[in-house]
Amino acid sequence: QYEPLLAEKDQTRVEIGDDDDSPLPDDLTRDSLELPELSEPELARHYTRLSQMIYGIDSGPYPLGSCTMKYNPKFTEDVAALPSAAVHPDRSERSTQGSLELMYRLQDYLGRIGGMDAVTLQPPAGAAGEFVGIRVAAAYHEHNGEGHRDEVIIPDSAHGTNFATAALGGYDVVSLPSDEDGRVDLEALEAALSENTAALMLTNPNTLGLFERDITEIAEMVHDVGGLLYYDGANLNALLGRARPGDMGFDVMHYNVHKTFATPHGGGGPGAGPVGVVSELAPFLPSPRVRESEDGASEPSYELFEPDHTIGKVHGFQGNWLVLVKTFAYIARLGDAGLADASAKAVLNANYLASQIGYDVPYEPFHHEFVASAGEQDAADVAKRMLDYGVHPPTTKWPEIVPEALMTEPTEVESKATLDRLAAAFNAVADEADGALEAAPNRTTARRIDQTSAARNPRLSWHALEDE
Amino acid sequence: QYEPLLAEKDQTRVEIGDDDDSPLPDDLTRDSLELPELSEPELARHYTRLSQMIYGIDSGPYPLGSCTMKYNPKFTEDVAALPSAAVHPDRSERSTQGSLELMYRLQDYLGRIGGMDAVTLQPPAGAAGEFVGIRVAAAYHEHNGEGHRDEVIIPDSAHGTNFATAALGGYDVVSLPSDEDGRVDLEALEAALSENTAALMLTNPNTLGLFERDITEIAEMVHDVGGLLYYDGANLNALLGRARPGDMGFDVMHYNVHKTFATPHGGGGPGAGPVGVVSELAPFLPSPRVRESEDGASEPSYELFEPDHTIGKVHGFQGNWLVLVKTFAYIARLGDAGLADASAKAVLNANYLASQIGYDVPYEPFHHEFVASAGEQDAADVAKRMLDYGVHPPTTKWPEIVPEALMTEPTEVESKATLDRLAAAFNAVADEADGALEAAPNRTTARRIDQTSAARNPRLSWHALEDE
Amino acid sequence: MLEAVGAATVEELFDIPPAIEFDGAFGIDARSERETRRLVRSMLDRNDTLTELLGRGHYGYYIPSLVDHLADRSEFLTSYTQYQPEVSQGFLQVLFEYQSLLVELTGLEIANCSMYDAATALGEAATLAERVRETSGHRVLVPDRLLEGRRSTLENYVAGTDLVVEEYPLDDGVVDLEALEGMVDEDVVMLYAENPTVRGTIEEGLESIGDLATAHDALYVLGSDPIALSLLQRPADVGADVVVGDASVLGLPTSYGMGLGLFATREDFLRQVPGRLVGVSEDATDRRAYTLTLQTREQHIRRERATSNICTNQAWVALRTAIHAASLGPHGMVDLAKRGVTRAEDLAEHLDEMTGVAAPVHDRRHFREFVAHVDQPAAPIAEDLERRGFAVHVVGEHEIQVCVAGVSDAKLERFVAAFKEVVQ
Amino acid sequence: MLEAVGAATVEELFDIPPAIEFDGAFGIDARSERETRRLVRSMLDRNDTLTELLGRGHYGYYIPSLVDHLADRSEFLTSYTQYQPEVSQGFLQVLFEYQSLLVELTGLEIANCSMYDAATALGEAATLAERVRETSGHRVLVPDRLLEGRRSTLENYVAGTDLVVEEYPLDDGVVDLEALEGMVDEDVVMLYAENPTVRGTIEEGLESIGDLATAHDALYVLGSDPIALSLLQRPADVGADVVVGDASVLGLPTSYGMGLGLFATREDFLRQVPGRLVGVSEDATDRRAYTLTLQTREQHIRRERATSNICTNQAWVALRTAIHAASLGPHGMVDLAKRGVTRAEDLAEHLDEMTGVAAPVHDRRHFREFVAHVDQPAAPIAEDLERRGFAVHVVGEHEIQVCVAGVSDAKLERFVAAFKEVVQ
Repeated sequence: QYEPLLAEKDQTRVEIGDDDDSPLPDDLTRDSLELPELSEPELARHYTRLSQMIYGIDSGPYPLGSCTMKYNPKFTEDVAALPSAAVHPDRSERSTQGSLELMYRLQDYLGRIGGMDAVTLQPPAGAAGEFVGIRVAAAYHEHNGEGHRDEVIIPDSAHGTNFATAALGGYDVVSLPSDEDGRVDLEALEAALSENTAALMLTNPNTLGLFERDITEIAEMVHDVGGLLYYDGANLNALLGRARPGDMGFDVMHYNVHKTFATPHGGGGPGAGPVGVVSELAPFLPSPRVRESEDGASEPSYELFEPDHTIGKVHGFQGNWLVLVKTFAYIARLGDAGLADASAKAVLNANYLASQIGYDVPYEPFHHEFVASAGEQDAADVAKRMLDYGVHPPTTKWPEIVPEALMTEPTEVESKATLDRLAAAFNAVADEADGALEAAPNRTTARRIDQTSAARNPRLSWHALEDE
Repeated sequence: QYEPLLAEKDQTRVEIGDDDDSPLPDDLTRDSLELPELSEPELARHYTRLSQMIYGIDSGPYPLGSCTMKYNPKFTEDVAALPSAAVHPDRSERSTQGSLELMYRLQDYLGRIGGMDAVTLQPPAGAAGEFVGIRVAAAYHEHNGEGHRDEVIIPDSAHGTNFATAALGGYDVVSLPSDEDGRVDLEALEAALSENTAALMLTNPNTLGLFERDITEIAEMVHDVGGLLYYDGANLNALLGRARPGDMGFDVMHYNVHKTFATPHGGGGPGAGPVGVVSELAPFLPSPRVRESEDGASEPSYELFEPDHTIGKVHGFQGNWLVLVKTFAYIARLGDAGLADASAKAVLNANYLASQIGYDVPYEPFHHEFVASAGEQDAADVAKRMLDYGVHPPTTKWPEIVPEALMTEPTEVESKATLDRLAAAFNAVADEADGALEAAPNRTTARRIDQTSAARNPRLSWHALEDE
Repeated sequence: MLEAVGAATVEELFDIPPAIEFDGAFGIDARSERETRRLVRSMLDRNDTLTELLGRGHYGYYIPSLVDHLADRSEFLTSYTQYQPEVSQGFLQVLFEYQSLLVELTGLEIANCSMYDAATALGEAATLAERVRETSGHRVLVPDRLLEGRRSTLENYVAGTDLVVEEYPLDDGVVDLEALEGMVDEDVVMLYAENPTVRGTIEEGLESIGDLATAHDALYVLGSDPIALSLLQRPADVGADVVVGDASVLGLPTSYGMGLGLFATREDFLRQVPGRLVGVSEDATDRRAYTLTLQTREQHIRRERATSNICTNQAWVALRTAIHAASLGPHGMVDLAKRGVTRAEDLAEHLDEMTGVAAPVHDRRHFREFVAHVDQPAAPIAEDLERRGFAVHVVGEHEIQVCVAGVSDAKLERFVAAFKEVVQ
Repeated sequence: MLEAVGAATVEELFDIPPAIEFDGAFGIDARSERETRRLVRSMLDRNDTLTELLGRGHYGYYIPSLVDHLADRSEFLTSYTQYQPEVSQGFLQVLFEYQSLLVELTGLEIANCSMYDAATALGEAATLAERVRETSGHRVLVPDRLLEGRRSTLENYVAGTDLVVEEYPLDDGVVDLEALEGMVDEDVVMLYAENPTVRGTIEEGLESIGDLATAHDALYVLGSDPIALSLLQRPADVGADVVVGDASVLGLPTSYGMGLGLFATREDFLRQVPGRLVGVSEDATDRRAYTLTLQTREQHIRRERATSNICTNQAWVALRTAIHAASLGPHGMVDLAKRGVTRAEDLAEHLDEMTGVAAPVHDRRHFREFVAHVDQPAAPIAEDLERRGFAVHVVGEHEIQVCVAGVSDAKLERFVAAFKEVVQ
């Protein structure tokens, strides 16, 4: 069952420089390179075996709250694999009209979906999208002579990336507590806002799945002190076709394409985190963006352009292009009705699942996700034990407002039969003793893994193992 | 672990004819159709899970003697998936020059490899190739006024298809015993041959892996009585680039492309069984074949033609075309050196593996495969137990000349490390008691399956299970 | 390794008499993977890109991307026939589900898990007829317009028997019942009909043909395919004993004739069925398990007394067909079939409006394809259409056959426009 | 399901104030899967098919078919970040092997399991420099010809710090050591150089640059890629503290700028490394097991004190790179690198023979690409070449840059012929 490392199967050292056929003098080359040298069948078996030790969305439900793991329609892989999608970033605009058109139309789609006036596709992931948002906000304030604004307000239940991004952008983070209903505490917000406020970063529905009902008021409050309102798109899938960040008063937002539009997560990327802004912020977006060109040809043609006060780039070129192709294809397939249907099913599925499990769900009415409490049980242990029932567990121990949180998001793709299977797993674990939970998992490739040992004695390459 | 049937997940009945939108009168339609109706995610999980319950060549060694399971280079899948490969069989010749050229060149390659003068690509599998061979022989004899020949001679160690094919062709089978060295008994052959002999079907190396050293003499004997010599290509991979059936005196042969050229077996097909013949038999080959046309264009062009005395067709069109594309690509990749290297490694690997296992190998010198004897153990039990060691077992209980036969063919693709692992599995099982063997397998998806019950109470569809 | 086997060179291990040794010079160049791909691609690029309105057994239905992605999983693609069922449960279950699909479609109790294609399935039906015949008869009746590939393959399959193949007439696109009645006697062991017919018409006399066959103890063999069977009369309901056809209308693109032989029959013939059968059994822990069964019918056990010589069949294609059918679901299959009727009718109407064209020529209901009469000679029209990017069949001096399956509405529109230009 | 949740309609479950409700009318049409594929294909077909001799960070090396087939296995493609390592061992092992590959290539002890691309990796290197700096310095030195995407991204990454980016000159294609020496002082916290340089030259003064950095307590950051690293000087041997670059030269085709940020560094900076790290541990049965480790550096735990804001990275691209590297093996990688030298030299020689062309302009050793001087204005030449099917870089009024990576010999021959025609 255990699969040896490639290096445990073979290590071949190639000496360089001492043979006749090196085209370079020795002082410009390395001495040798030692890596595994294996045949195609050996490699096929290696990676096939490794793949079989992975739980993917095609293995079963994956109800990671906030992370949002949806089934990825297979056809989007086919369009991203088209040879015509593989072009060099430095190709001329006239020879890449296809790529430009797709980007133009995707910018347009996303603008409509978010209610935003302008969109950049450049950020290669959600966190990079946040960074663009923060940099755009900074540039906007700077441009308006408000460079003194040095605070970003973030609810305490927000994603870690919000905090890290604000810090990377050079901002001081002002943490905002939730009220007893699990939403933004307006009084606390009032107290936090000041002439130093650059922005408030918000997710809506929030990480408890609750809609921030006071969003219009919140927007007014932030705008009144001259701040900007940032929308973290992690939960946009709950609102597709039913409400738009732009209509709620948000000035800038990012889209998580894997969460909202079902591009595959790839075990940790590549993602894409396009950013939409209201028109006042459009001049600050990263460069280049795509627009229709006015060359008067019969077919519309497209060109790259640099926004007037652009912040420049946050990626070498245009981010994760192949992911953008999949995103476009996904949206074009679903259309208005399909998008609205996705949010309907996502919300129905979350509510149905919550109704079927024994764990307490303290906050409601939730939308696409809910946070149950494991109560006396350790949420992390609950997760490990759920693995034994052949399903993936929810996100655990977060947000901290719910003790021993089980943050659960089944998404719209699951059938009732699968939800029932998932509920059965929750309920089986709920009835078990701590001992059973602590001993879990038992039916997985690896049993419970010692995290402390990994961190205390870091072995980060096969070279490090050789010394043992 | 158990995956329910699709029909256990859903059954949806569609009524036909009682609704407004049926375009046909009721008496031309069925009443209803009841089948599972499942979403794409549900189907993806179903088939992904099922695939994980299958041992394939990418899972590990697959040393099925005579069946020959090689690793299939992935790139051949890509060429077969080219949209330009997907053309309708009734397209005009001028619009399918690409397909015709590929077939022409593959006919040529195969002719060179087998030492044959003419090749048909039509047979969709090895057994169909045998059938073409037998039908061509019959047509040839008929054409020469020798229609009375009604016997086909086949060694008792031959593949079952040889017997079944001869019978399907209307021939009486004359079974030929092996001599004590495991080869054709020349005296028995002499006795079997007569003016009624239509053909002798032979595999070389034979199923024991032994080369029929007397092949030239055998050919003379068969030809002397006016019979034809048929080469079963199952073991041609042992001779690639080292000997050719045509040079040995064979008149007609089939090629097993999955055995000799590593096209994937697909869990039981599609295969391809091209047939090569000497020039005297070419006029009888199936129709159509491909030849260069003489239209004097700058680029060579190709056309279909009907051989003068063709037996007609054994398949609706040209057999398993996509498999032929893979075959062509495989041969074009390897070239002369690669083909000869394949047979070298196949023979070396078989000999090495045999040298590492404890079971007795009574007949030698073998080439690409050997037949060990499980001795006091039951060969079928040995096979089941080997599954527990994570490798696929050899072919068992055949040929019967070796008691409790373990017919083993590692093929050229296995590395020494894998052969050692395979040998370790053989040797571990060799040391075990019958009880352990009879209880095996224990580490597989299903434990030992009751064959008798399956045959005694045949349940061949989910409909049959509903009655239970 | 050489040391372990006690040889100095690999050559020593070969036991080939010098007289027949070959030097290995086939004259085939080796190429890199990249060059090989380029070679094949450039060769196949010589196939023109045409919109195919061809049909007649091979159809270009859209295949959902899911089918490729799942069927290409290497466990499916690279496994062997399931002789070790304990490590092949996944494939066996797929084949069992494929059999179940055919059982539902045909209404017959048994379907094997594949023959090569429709032609060979028809041939195997004839040998089945020979094995189970209750009379001393030897006549096999087939329609006079039977596709040449099927007819010729059938002839080869019966060549080793005393059966003879004879033709009965199709009249105005369907079986000429009167003529057929005059031909059937006790000497007939098998009667073959198709629905839809080769000319795209929906056969109206299926039950009468069945009655004729039954009355004379002949095996009633029906040719069809999974899409047609989703909508048209269920074979079991018209008395069919065997259903054959090409199941690869689902799961395969038009692949230059590659197919998937559908073979279903009545339970009575269980022990005489050709090809592989997957059945249900139990494993040592009494859990349901699948396995190849009734293997004593097969060549590797029964040798010359086997029910067929087939060994490797089309398992992976059956997998593709099963996945395609599953992703359509019953509604999708019925809808696809219905559109085969309405879209063919629509196209015929459009062609019929043109001067010098009459379509369809048969005053029948059509499925997916039909024959049009053209006043001008048909062959030059077809050539002209080909130059404009459309492939159609010439089936008579003044007859063209066209098929709508898999052709988008936009392309059909362009076809109508091209046709109009050509006949004007 | 609605019944179970006690709602009459799904709409009841939404808690959206009426004032901001949206009617769902985006104006986006739904399409079938087939139509969607057709739409995207027809759109992308507007990209001309050109032979790309572009390079400068993105290369069209041939990717073995094996890479696609394995990386497309859905377990890899559809799994999440490995927060539950017990059901993610396969992916963790791949990432561990990817890290090991980079450790071998760079000679540094630590590599993370990816950043987005070379530009963001460079940005992260600067924030690392800020965190680990031993002086109060704030200058970051980069070459004056740095690719705009890298330069601009770096500027954004340091915008929230007090670091400033300054340029030092490349002279005749490589670092102007004398000028650099004049610029480096105690205020420099990071010195960035590339090998090969953006103009394709192989840097000759790597060790001297490293000495300069070390002498002034500046972080020595080197930009390169896995193919170049297979042959050129090993970063550890020239004193590099950090190696960044685009590892997707292996594993990805030119994908309109999509990349894979390579990030390796010295063990000293273990707790300050940005991005994900996979380490080895043991499970409850004491068997080796892999897991994400040192997560306390990361944003989901450390929030605003994290070493980076990166969360989702490029794991699946790293998988592709790892498989591509494994299928080349060390011989294949070194050979590919060597051919990058010799084939560039050959092409330069062919261009140099033409009247009005001097190539390469730098009297240096080149890797994979080089700059050619053309007497005529460069831009029209490039446009003319594009019309003939070849894409090249214009890097100066009379300078064209070309790259041989991934271009077949046959195509290079045709390129030389086309170039000749164009400049004549």
